Amino acid sequence: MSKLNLDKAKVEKARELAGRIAKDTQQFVDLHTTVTVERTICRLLGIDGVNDIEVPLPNLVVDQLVENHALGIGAAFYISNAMIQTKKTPQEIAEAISRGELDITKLPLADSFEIQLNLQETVKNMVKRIKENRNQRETFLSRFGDAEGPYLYVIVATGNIYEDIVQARAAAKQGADIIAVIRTTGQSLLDYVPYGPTTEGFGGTMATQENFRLMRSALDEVGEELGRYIRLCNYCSGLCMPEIAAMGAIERLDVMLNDALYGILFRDINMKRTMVDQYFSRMINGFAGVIINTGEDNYLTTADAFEEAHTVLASQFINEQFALMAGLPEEQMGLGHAFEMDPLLENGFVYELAQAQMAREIFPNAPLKYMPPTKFMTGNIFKGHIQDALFNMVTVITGQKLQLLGMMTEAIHTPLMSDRALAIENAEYIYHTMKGLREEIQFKPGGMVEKRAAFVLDEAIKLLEEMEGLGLFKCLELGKFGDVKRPQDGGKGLAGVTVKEKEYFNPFIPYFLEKEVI
Amino acid sequence: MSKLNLDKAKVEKARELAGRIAKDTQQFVDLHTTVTVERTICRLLGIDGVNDIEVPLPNLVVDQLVENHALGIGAAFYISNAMIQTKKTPQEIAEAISRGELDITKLPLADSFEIQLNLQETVKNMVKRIKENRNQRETFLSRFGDAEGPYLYVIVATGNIYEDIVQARAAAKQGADIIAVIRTTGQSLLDYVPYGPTTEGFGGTMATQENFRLMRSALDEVGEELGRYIRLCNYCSGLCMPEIAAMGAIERLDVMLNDALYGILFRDINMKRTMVDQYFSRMINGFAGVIINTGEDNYLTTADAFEEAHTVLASQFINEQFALMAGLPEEQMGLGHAFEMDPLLENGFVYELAQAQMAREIFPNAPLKYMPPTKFMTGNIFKGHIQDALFNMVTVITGQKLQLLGMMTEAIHTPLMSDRALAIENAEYIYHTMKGLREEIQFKPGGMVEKRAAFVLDEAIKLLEEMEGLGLFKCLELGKFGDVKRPQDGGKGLAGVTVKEKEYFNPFIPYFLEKEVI
Amino acid sequence: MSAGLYSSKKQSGDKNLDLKNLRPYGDTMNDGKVQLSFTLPVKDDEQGVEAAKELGKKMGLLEPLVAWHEALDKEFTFYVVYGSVVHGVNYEDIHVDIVDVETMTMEETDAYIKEKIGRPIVIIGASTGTDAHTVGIDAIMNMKGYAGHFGLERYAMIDAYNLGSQVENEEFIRQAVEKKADVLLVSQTVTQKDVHIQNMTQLVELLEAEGLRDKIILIAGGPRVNNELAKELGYDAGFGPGKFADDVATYAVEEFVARGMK
Amino acid sequence: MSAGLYSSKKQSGDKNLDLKNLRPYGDTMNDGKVQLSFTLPVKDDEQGVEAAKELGKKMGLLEPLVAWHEALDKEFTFYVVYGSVVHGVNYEDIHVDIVDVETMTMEETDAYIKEKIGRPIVIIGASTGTDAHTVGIDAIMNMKGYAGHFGLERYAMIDAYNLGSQVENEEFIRQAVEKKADVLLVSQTVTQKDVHIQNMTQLVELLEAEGLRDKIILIAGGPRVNNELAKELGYDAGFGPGKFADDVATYAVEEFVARGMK
Ligand code: B12
Ligand code: B12
Ligand SMILES: Cc1ncc(COP(=O)(O)O)c(C=O)c1O
Ligand SMILES: Cc1ncc(COP(=O)(O)O)c(C=O)c1O
Repeated sequence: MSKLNLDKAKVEKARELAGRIAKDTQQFVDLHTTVTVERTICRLLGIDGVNDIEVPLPNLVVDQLVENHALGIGAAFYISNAMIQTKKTPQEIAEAISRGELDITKLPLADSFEIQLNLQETVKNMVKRIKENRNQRETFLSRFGDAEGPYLYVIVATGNIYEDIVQARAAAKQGADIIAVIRTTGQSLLDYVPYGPTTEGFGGTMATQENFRLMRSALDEVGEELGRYIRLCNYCSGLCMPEIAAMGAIERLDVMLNDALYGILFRDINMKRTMVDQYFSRMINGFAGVIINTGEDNYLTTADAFEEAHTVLASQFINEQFALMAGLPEEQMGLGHAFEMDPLLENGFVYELAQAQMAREIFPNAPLKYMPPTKFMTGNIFKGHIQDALFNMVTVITGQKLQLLGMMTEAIHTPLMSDRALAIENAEYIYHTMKGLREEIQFKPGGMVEKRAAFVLDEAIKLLEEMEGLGLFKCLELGKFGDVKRPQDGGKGLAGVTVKEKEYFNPFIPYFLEKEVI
Repeated sequence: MSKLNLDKAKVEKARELAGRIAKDTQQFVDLHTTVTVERTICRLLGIDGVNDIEVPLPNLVVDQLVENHALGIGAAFYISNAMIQTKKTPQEIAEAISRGELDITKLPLADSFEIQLNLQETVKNMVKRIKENRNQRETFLSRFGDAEGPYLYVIVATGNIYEDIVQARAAAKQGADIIAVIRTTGQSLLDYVPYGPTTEGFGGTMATQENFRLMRSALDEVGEELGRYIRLCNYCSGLCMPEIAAMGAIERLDVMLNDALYGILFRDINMKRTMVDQYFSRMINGFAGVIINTGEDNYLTTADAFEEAHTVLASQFINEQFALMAGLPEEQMGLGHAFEMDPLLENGFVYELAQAQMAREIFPNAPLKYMPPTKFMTGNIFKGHIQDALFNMVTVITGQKLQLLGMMTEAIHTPLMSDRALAIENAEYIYHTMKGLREEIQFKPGGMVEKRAAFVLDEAIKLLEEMEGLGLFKCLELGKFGDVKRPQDGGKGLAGVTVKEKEYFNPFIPYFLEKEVI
Repeated sequence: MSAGLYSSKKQSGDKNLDLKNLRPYGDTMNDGKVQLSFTLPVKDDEQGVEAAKELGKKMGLLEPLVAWHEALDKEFTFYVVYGSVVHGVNYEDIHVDIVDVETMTMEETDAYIKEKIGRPIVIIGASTGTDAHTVGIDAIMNMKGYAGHFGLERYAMIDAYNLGSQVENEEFIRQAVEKKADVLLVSQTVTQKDVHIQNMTQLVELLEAEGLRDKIILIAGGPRVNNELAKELGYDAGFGPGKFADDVATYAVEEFVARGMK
Repeated sequence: MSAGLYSSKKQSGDKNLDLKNLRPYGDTMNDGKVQLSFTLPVKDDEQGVEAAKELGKKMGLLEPLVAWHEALDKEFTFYVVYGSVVHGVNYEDIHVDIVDVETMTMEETDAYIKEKIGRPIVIIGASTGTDAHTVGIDAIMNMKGYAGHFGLERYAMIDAYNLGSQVENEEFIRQAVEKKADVLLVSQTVTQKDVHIQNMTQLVELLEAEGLRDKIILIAGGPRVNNELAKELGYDAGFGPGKFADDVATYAVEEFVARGMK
């Protein structure tokens, strides 16, 4: 039942506009591949490890393709052929490349049908493994049950995976449902994924497969102790989007930050690169049962939440369409938004309530990700704790799902153990004392809340109409989102994009996208 | 417009029941006077000061009446006669008594009509002075305007009036509308009012006329600076209820804690004494334009807010009737209640909302006094700050008026300057960001909020019916309020109650009660 | 692509817990992180911020960070400070004086009294002096009890008298004598300007003056009372928050027997 | 009625403010009241409370009161402590190194440049190193400005180039040379593990190595930057929160003239 009297036809219209914008962009995506997509294929084929100077083997393999102008044909093709020719496993092939003993672009070529067929076994093994992870998550959830209200979602960010684990265990015991290991600054611009357990990061910890594994097993252990399934979250963004998705699928991560536009806007990553990368990464996340988090909240860290509310909604529509296109179901779409109204704005809370309720009603099946106040947090930790409480209230009143808890020390440092505990206590208090409030509260017909929601929807439609005319790439050039302008051929990583050639194939797509039975 | 669909007939019924209970008790009141009522008359006739061992002159005068079994005839009678016989002013008479030179019960008696007439001049002077204070308050308010939303009401409690002034000034600048000078522990059980400025108190500062004056002038000064009228509050309760009312009327206090039952229940003051004292004290407050605060909140510091909610409502009805009987208009009735739901109670906030909205609708013209969480405050100042924020929210959503701000350090100490500032900041943030929320929010018909309010009203009616049968005194014996049982002839101060004799008269009543024109 | 690009520094960030030098924990062992807030009676400017930092340093903070400063009045400023404190505590050396008994249930206590004392013991309690807070003493004594622990009035082998609030020490002693009390319970809540210390001390002095101190078990309680403080003031034991009738009853009856009281 | 009943003790509770020994203020001058919170890596019991108190004492608190303790995990406990600190600060001796200029308006600055320098000055800014926080540098540089202060891009006599985020120091210097910058603005937000110190220091070293340090005015800014820190690291000035384009512009042009740059 709508509490806002939203015009359904307008919602439909917005959705269609976004669909057309996404489809238009997808034409570009379908024609291209990137270095990280190919490295992802390497990883999914079982290639892992680093050489003696810490270069990951998937990079070595793909670097070889790039050097030989063979990227457009793809890693699957060359690895499969090398398997046929050398009788080695993909990992052995990568190691041989690493030792400088093998150039897979220089081997004689088998029949192209045979090349495709030959990989099936290896591909299926990986697909099975991911499927099993998904099953295991479901088994846990059916054993323990799942949180009915919002998931309490907290971050750990010590820079040291072992210390992160100490924090994460404590947080789980305090009541956290999701632990996100924040990534160190700068990692998103690395065109490779570091290897092994890491203990030095700034403002976060390296996303490595080993770190994923260590944290996953710590959370399983503490979850067992608590009789709850603790979800693990990391970042599928930056120059290695799909590789991290693959690592997450393999290590049973549950939630991934994964936005179609974030890297472009906030990391100045080339837009073509990002579009191609997000597509494969979402496909993997979709198949792995991972809930993605989109990053609309970030717009509001630079733009004003009251003025630019419609850009958040427009972006949610677009993210939804790109996700659907990659086979990711609504139930896994943690579309993002944030409580970022200026505390000095009269009725700021009321507008925020309108926005959150609107998102809830427009995306009824999506587990919305709601971000806490950050921009207007100050060193006044006492006031900050209240800002966070109001945010928690909006969550209960409007039924948000992934609730990234605000920290009273947001403006000071990454969370101390006690900051997190107080944040959880804050949220639990609010949820419990206001449990039935959502049911109880109605908004005055024709009142401020209704009007505000209608206005934001109208503005979003206007923006989407403009975008449909211009196309997504042009819009990004013009700075239509988050006030950030990005040239089509600027930014990082464009060199890693290439046109697919005739022989190109990605053996995982049929399984991930069409959910081909194995 | 009711948001709760309250049954108007039931509200009427409850009001009538309370009216009958109060009228019944008033019969007792009308027949009695007390030592403090008589001391009040002395004070209003201009007697002030102490002797060399700090005994207040009004006490010396009344002690002389008591010793001579002349209390039932009253101070007005004897002072007036002494004025006639000695040609001294009341103050000179008191000083003579103090020096042991005069026994006013032993003087020849003038004609009783002359005795009454003779006082008129002195009485009118005092009545005028109080009226002028009232006018002056109104002048301030029309010059500066008055707060539209809730009055931010904070306490100072250093024990030292000079330090209190430092705190009060700072609080006014931070945004406080009302400053209450908390009284030192134990003062309510003193059967006299200390004299002069005081600097040593525990958990509060002595209520003395000089302290009133000092604080009043400090607040006028800072109010002038800020362009706001800062209200001053103190305590008309304990064994000197009406004396303090008189002192407050003389020094232009604006708000007084003044409950018909509080002293009985929480200070074990005899119920007969309290009933007589509250009547005259309220008459004075009514005339002086003072907003009284009743003490229903106190029940919830011992009884459970969820279980005993109806006792709060029943007591509000009774306080209302006693106040009306003393000529105190609805606009000055700060009927009390409190945010004391257990934070661990599921939906505690929702029930609290129901209770507050109910009080608002049942007493539409009363500036309700809403007390913050105290009982469930702990040393966890961070959580406490949120408890206070939720309390502030209920205030905005339901339109409470006198908002005694909660302090995050409630469980630790009387407020530090910074505690108060953070509390004001808390309230101001909530009011501003939720300004229009009250207008926006409606409650689901037949929902939890509606049902809870209807239930509490029903229970209150049951209790009032029982009380009407038993009479107020009996009810107090049985412990119907706040779980506290008090014998009719137990408690402190009964010795100070006496039956009025034929010649008795209180020359102020015609002015205060019937607002006789002067 | 330079190889340097790939290197991710590895260092052992592990620090070890040293109970001999226990330090606050923020998000890394021994980081010493603490949060501070206070007001200084100076105006809100950079000099004030510096003074706040200085104070942090005197308290042992390395590089204190003034995260917030806000004027409370023209000459009063509030500061929130974070920093790493250099001090550590020798945790192993801390021995706390707690009332160390295995708490018995009501039934066990009643049985114990029957068996070892053979008569009901008399306990009187009050909130003494000017203190009017009764919730604490009621929690211990009232029939219905508190937080799921029955109060002393319900014990079959205890005669419990709750005198309520604002009972003067003289009156308290008078009642104790009259009722032949074995155990006195004193509740104190208001602590401003150490009024509780004065009041509690006066009771001990009066009891001693009247030669009664050795004849009774004297127990104090309240939100700011603990065993250490109570003993310091000459009481036999002290109980703070989280203590209930069963704890007190157990202590009292065992002490009764231990002292060979009759 | 005894006369004693009437006496209300009078004492001067007045304490005097002593700026040579400035102490925290709770509700009475010189009461020294401070609030503390921290976590200790020990379990939540009385020994832990005592350890928390001990730590309070080491920090200079008299009779610290542990108002709250709460387990964060089996071996981690959070404490809230209140107490009176014995330390005082000599306020009169505190001299803060702030950028002490009368801030000029945009128009005044433009006029000043025209008159005293006679050519537009070139300013480039960036959020350097791995830091991606641009809101601060944008606040200073963007045309539209921040909090009602126009940004440097709007100044007629300033050529302002905002390079955005995550600009490596090498690249920053390259751009400075290319654009013939007079003034460099460095914004740093992430301070975890002192990454900003490392990054800011590296820039100075690179500039010195290339012999450029003396030829430019080097200014840093960010939420944890102040003038003192910036100078310590070899910058000419540092600006923290509450500083805007006009402050920086004023400082920069006056310094330009003062140094006799051309
Ligand atoms: C309820 C309350 C009141 C009620 C009391 C009603 C009543 N009948 O008791 C009313 C409203 C009347 C009141 C009045 C005042 N109060 Co009051 N009040 C409180 C409040 C909100 C809760 C106290 C409480 O009931 N706690 C619950 C009980 C169960 O806890 P407890 O006492 O700690 O008891 C436990 C243990 O300590 C132990 N225990 C306690 N006593 C004993 C005794 C023995 C022998 C044993 C074994 C164990 C034991 O067992 C209990 C269960 O575990 C507190 C704030 C807070 N949240 O703590 C302020 C508070 C205690 N009050 C305070 C003050 C100052 C006052 C006044 C003096 C204010 C004034 N000037 O008017 C007045 C006057 C009272 C007076 N003359 O003493 C201050 C005290 C400050 C200080 N540290 O000095 C507090 C902290 C509030 C504040 N921040 O200002 N108050
Ligand atoms: C917005 C924001 C972001 C946005 C940034 C968007 C953007 N384009 O800038 C996004 C979401 C991208 C982001 C990401 C991250 N952030 Co961030 N972010 C913030 C946030 C919420 C606000 C910062 C802000 O914009 N302040 C407003 C500006 C105007 O203030 P200011 O920078 O102080 O600027 C003023 C003055 O300092 C001065 N000034 C500033 N620079 C300069 C330069 C010169 C030359 C001069 C003269 C003056 C000057 O002038 C300005 C006006 O007065 C803060 C938390 C907070 N509330 O403070 C966290 C915060 C800064 N972020 C933090 C972290 C850790 C990160 C991440 C590293 C997390 C991660 N691992 O993913 C990432 C990565 C970023 C990276 N690689 O650097 C931490 C830093 C902790 C620490 N002290 O080290 C904070 C404190 C949050 C936290 N508690 O964890 N963040
Ligand atoms: C969608 C999304 N991706 C990624 C990130 C983190 O970015 P990075 O790892 O690039 O610093 C964020 C920021 O919180 C985000 O919202
Ligand atoms: C109505 C009323 N009167 C008086 C008081 C204060 O009582 P006393 O001065 O007796 O301690 C209170 C308590 O806050 C109260 O609510």
